[in-house]
Amino acid sequence: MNCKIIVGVQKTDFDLNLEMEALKLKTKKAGAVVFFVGKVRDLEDDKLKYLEIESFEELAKRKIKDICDDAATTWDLEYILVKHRFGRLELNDNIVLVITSSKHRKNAYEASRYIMECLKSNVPFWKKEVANNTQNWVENS
Amino acid sequence: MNCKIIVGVQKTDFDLNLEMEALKLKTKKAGAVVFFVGKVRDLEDDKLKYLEIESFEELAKRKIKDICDDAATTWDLEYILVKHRFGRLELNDNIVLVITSSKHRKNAYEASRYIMECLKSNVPFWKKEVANNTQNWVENS
Amino acid sequence: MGKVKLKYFSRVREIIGKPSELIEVKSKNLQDLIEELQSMGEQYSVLKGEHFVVYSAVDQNMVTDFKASIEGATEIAFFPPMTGG
Amino acid sequence: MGKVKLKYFSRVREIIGKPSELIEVKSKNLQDLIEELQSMGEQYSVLKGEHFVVYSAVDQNMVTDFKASIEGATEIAFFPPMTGG
Repeated sequence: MNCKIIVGVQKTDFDLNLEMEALKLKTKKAGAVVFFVGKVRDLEDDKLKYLEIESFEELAKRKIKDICDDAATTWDLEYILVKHRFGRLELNDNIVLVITSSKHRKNAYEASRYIMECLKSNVPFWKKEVANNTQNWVENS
Repeated sequence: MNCKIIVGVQKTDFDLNLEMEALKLKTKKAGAVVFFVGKVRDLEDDKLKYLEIESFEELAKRKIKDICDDAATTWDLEYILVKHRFGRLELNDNIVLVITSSKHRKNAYEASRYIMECLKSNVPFWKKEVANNTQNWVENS
Repeated sequence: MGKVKLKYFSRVREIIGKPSELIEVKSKNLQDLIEELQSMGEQYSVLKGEHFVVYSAVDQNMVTDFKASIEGATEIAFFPPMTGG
Repeated sequence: MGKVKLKYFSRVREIIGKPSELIEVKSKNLQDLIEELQSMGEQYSVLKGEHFVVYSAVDQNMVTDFKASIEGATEIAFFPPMTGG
């Protein structure tokens, strides 16, 4: 297993171009790169004011690292990056970035989906949607 | 179906940050964005000098548009962008960018994979790998 | 046992009314600890997980068996189901 | 029929030795056209698809039936399996 793994739990936003440049320095044999970006979306029937993400930072970092290690063992990957934000985020702000890179695209896609599934329910972040008339903690999806 | 579709067949490179900004103007209700980037990778047993991509431009554009229309009918998507480059590309240069965005991530992932499958064999591009000691037209993968 | 830092997140934090506290713990497992806390105030009954599932992490390891020992622990966290991504 | 623009791509282009040409076509379908071209030079036999599959697009519509009419066409392209993405 020769997969570079990068994990971040942070307030700051991502720069997709910079992440791509950093990746390219490490993945000359990889032809496929999958980026997943989760972003703040508007509600169906109310107007979102903002999203508040609470995190248990140290544990979140460790859990994400474990998930990446699992993925790197399961699929033939060259590079995994997971950065998850917390704090107050506005409509359309980025929440999470998952990058997976592999020689062939199948592995990058499958690993990306796996990591996202795990992030949804196994990593200590909690989202609260604050809208015009409502305010509620998001349930799992 | 209310999916924005953007297609490009071009020599120039992509700017991931700019594409993300453009997408956000159109997808306030979408929480998931999947970017697939195909890039020039090095060969296993020879040193790649460059990749030459030939295209039948007008037909390629039409075929890509058809594929995007199919995807937009099959999955609930807010946004599809496909940009495919041609001409001489160096190691690690971007070849293709596919962006799909949806309310929930499943649709974005599945549509991205479908579009990539179609691009591999149904759109008139041809890749030639020019290496130190070899030179050959890529076979389908 | 000595002083333990208790951490609460999300709905658990809101109900208990603080993000963390340092307390002198007598109990030797989580189940007993929850009883012990409840004697300090009714708000701690949220930890019993009757309204929504409550998870715990002892020194940053997720614990599923609430009867497992917490002796020597320095940090115990309680939180509802996670909703990241 | 009148003048038709023929286009060749990738290996087909390399074997025929040019990317395109404008020629006076007498044939009424692709099969006949390939015979007609072959009489102009042996390199055109690549179009028969014996070494690798050759696809054709008539006025930018992919054609699978090489006996279908090409009357009125203004552009006919020939190319090997596509390898995009």
